[in-house]
Amino acid sequence: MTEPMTEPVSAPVLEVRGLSKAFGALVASRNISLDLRPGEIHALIGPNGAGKSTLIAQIAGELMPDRGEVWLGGQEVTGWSTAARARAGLARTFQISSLAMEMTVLQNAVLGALGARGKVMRFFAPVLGDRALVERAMAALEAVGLQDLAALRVAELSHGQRRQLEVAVALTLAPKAFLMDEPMAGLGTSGSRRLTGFLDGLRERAPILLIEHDMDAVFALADRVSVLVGGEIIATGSAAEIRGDARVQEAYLGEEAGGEAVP
Amino acid sequence: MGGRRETMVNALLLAGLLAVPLWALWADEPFTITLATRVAILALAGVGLNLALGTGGLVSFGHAVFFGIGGYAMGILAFHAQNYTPLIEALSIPGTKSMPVIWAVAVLASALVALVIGALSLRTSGVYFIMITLAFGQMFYYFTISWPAYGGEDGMSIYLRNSFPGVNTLVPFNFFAISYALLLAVLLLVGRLMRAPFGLALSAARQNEARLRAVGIDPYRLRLSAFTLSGAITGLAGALYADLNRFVSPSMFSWQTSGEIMVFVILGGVGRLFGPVAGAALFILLEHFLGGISEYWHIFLGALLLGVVLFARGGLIGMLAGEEVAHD
Amino acid sequence: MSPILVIEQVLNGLQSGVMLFLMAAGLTLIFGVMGLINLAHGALYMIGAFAAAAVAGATGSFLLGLVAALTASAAAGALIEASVLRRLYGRDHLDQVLATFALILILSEGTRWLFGSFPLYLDIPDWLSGPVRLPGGIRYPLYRLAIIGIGLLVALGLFALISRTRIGIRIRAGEADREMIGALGVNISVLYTLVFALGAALAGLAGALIGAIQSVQVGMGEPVMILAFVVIVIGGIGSIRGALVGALLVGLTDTLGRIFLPMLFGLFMEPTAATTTGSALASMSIYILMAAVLLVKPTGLYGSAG
Amino acid sequence: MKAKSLFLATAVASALALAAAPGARAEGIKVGMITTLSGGGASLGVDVRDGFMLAVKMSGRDDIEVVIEDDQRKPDIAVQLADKMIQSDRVDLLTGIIWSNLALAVVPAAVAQGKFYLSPNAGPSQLAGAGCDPLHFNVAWQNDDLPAAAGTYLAAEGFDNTLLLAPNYPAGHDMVNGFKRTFTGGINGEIFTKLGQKDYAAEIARIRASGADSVFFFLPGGMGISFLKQYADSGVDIPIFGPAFSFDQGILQAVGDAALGVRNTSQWNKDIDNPANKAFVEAFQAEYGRLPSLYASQGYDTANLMISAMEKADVSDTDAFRAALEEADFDSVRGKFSFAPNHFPIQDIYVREVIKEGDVFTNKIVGVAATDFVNAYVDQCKM
Repeated sequence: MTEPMTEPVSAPVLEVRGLSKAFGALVASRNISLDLRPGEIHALIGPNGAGKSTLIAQIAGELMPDRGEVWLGGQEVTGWSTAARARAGLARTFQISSLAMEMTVLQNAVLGALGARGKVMRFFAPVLGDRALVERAMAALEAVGLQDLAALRVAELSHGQRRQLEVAVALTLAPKAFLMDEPMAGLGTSGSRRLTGFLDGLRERAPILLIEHDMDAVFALADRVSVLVGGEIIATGSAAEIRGDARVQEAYLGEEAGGEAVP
Repeated sequence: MGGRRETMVNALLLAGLLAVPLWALWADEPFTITLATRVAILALAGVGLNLALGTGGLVSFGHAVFFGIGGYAMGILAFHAQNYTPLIEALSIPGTKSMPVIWAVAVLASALVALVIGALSLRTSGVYFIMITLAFGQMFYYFTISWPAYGGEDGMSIYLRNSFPGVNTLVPFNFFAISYALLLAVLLLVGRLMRAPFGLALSAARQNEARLRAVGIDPYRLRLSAFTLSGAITGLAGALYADLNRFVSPSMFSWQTSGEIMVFVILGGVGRLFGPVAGAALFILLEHFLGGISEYWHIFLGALLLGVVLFARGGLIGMLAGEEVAHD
Repeated sequence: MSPILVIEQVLNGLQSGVMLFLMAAGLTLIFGVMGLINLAHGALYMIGAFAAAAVAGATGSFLLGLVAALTASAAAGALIEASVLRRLYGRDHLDQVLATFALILILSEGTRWLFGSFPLYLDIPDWLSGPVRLPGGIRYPLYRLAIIGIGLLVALGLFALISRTRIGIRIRAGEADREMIGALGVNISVLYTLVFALGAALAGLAGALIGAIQSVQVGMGEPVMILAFVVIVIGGIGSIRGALVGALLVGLTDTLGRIFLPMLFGLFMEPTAATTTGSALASMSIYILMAAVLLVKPTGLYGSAG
Repeated sequence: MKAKSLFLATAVASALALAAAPGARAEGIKVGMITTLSGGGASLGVDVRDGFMLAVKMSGRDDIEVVIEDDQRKPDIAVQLADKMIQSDRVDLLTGIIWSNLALAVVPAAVAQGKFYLSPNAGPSQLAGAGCDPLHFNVAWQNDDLPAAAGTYLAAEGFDNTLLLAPNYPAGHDMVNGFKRTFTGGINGEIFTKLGQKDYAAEIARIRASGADSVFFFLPGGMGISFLKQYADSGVDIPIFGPAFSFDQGILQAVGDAALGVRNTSQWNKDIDNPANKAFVEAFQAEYGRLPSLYASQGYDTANLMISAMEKADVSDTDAFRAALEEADFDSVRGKFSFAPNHFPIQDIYVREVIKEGDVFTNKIVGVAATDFVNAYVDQCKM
């Protein structure tokens, strides 16, 4: 791994260059470029079917692009597996909570800490006897306010608590960048507001690429917003710039108002 | 952790498995000791499969391969020792009748084969994984049937049970004690393993593969290691089983054997450390008693199995302990 | 080795492939639509053969025997679907493997209890017996030609059923999306029972047709069932086209391997060792084929996902 | 159904005896029968059992107790049953095993523990040669006997270009070797098939193209049924021969017309003309409602051999009982019967032809293939 210090201070932590992906005749990503700089929240919005999921899958490493590159912390990671990208510092949360349901809250967090430490092939010492791991996991749980529920099984958590746990597991990785896929999905108003507050502080630890439908959250949090329509980024700018962009209003908000999805 | 009641059920199981042959020793019922030995050995095979199947979620329909390789490791080594022919002519390596050496060879050989089969099979998943492991089993089965050097379908008889330093293994109870001790040791080992980082990650790989990848852990290596270990344990059981019968044959490789090892795991409770012990004990009891009642006893066995799958998903241990599986 | 022998062996491979297709088609349909692994498919094959033997024996009519085979296996299929397997659709494969393994035990021993341990008699009807002369001077059993014909007809019928008819559309919808089919207002449980009975009837037909040239006895279904699984795994589970291609591949590999591998080894080994080694390798050949296919294409030739 | 009642009575008797006092019996004999009663090969075990129990019943003795268990044709199960019968039931004598591989698993250990073993069927070469044992007796044949007799017969008939067909497993190789040992004509080729194979189209095509003047095949059980049906339908008219295993009473009905006229070698047939055989065939049909098979005759002879020895010695006197067995002083349904030094039979082997009697397919003797045939391994046995 390269030392982050060798990179120029303003260099982006995560960068996508000219990414393209097609499924047969359907072009899901068309020459997409975007970056994530230290300390920022960069929101990615777009109507349904715009190609957000395909883009996330390519950034996370679940899907290989036809063309283009993905860079993380000054390293090209385009051909890397999901796990390798995670080890290189990309922490993602899932749109639909993706946790080990039969394990406890603590065990899920410890799993993250274990992944971050990278030494999984340990066959004898009990994992919950490893103080360094457990402390790291507990710290992450405390950060999201789940420390009192550590002994509960995930299956017993509420939906909102599971979303919090998703974030906590990402935290245990001490990542260079967060990739968050609709963290607000399914949360009530008060839940969203609490998580918004939390994410606001989180950008200090690592920048966040935030894919989100909740426009209130996006405009409250994002330093920059990119708009994806029909597999293309049609605009990038501050919240205010995006709000005022005519193309965005036509393509995106038009659809929101009940129009046809952009092909 | 596992729940207090489950711990108690487990302890009772172990105590029972020890008490029955002790009683048989007192009552001079040597065959009961043989039955108990069989339970211990088959349970061991099941513990092996359970590591892959229960903890790792790898539904292997080919564990007979490892059972058979363990058996043949014993058969081949002892065959050369009893006939005073060298095992490998060129190096004049002799066979052996020593159990510890045989065990080591059985474990290594089956681990090696499991590593190769696992490395290939784990490229697939789901039904394909079930079927490709079955295919490997069939390959070994037909190979041993038509391979003349070690008896082909006739198999090999070993006239005297192999030896263990300081123990007369011909005494049924002594051989039971050896098998029981090995079962205990492996249970302890697997129990540790399930609580260790490896076990946590393996269990997570079964429950949610995407989650595991997202925290930077590649499931393939985990699963391959689990499959290899699982094969090695089942291989050890195979060597013991061959010694119990003083006989090996290709039927150890048959798909029915794979199915039966699976049945032990399911009857007892998938993913529960002691599930295979309970399952093997129940299976042997059924075979022994139902077999005496009717020559069509397979019908009853089938009905019982069906009942367990449909209505008692935690298996025997699940019914007795009454809790969900605790994965820790 | 004469070209006639080669052609004859290719015909034999085709015939065995076509039979395997009848088995595999049912298996793959059932897996594709209901997501169920049915190890007891071989038992349905056995039921078909026993029903045919019993009825043909009592009436003297092979055709009535075939009708009985179709009816009995479809009925048995519908019965076990409605009573047992229906509960297993949402379950993982492990439960399905175990439950259907249990069904094999019950059905096999039940059949033995009903019919006894001795093999039953079922023979080729007179009007299909004996060899015919094909162009090129090949003498080939008429019955085996008939089997090839019936198998290809069934394949055509299945393709037509799936691509042209309403029920086929429903079956395809079931493969694609269980919820959608519910939304279409189709009674899913009736559809599932029908699909299962159809698969069972195909297995029963295969059992009856094969029973006439092989032995009708308990346990006859299991080797065939394993072969059928090899076929659908090679072809890609859920794909009828894959089942057809896989069946022909397996049939040809097995048949040609049996004959030509020993000959091949005979080129550089002494005869007895060559036949022994060649036969040993031939008996493993289809499993090697299957492993090879899966290593290159982990979801089979026409499969989408595991 | 009659078979069941007889079987049940014995089973109950043995269960009662077991409950009373294991091992506390003064005289008589306790027999452990391990045979195949479930699954694919069950018909053979059923016949051996029925033949054996018929002889026990006809003897009128009440001091013979038989414990019967099903080995499911699995060697490991057979070994465990033998352990159980020796350790728990404390039998004096074991019998019943059908298959060579199971016999090889059970017999060495049983005789090592001082138990008699009387084989009603399997006779692998290992147990006839170097592995022979004073306590092991075979009442059927050595595996090679019938094919070797067929070799003699085919050579005498003037065949000189014979194709050999057998499954690729030890018994298959034994059969082919046995045939080749006595056959003086030319061999066209050897075909080994997968054990349990049911489709022989490819092999039949090869036979058709081979130019052979005769085919000798060994395909027991369902394999033989399948082969014969397919061969008859193929229109290939090269004559085929085999040992009796594919032409047994139990499977001939399933083969039907396809077997008519085929000649096979056997040491027994129901039309051998002697009083013992007549009584056996009649009693068997009366008791079970079907014609007896080769296997039933072997089970029947096994029991009668044992009973003849019981009349001379107590089984607890091992040497005396063994000597009594060696005399083979019983009326075999085969006529002449004596033991070679390795405790395998010396007997005549006949050529039979499949015929139809009314609705029933059966065999009739058409000649003698070998007189006073002695197995080939007798010199390798040192005891």
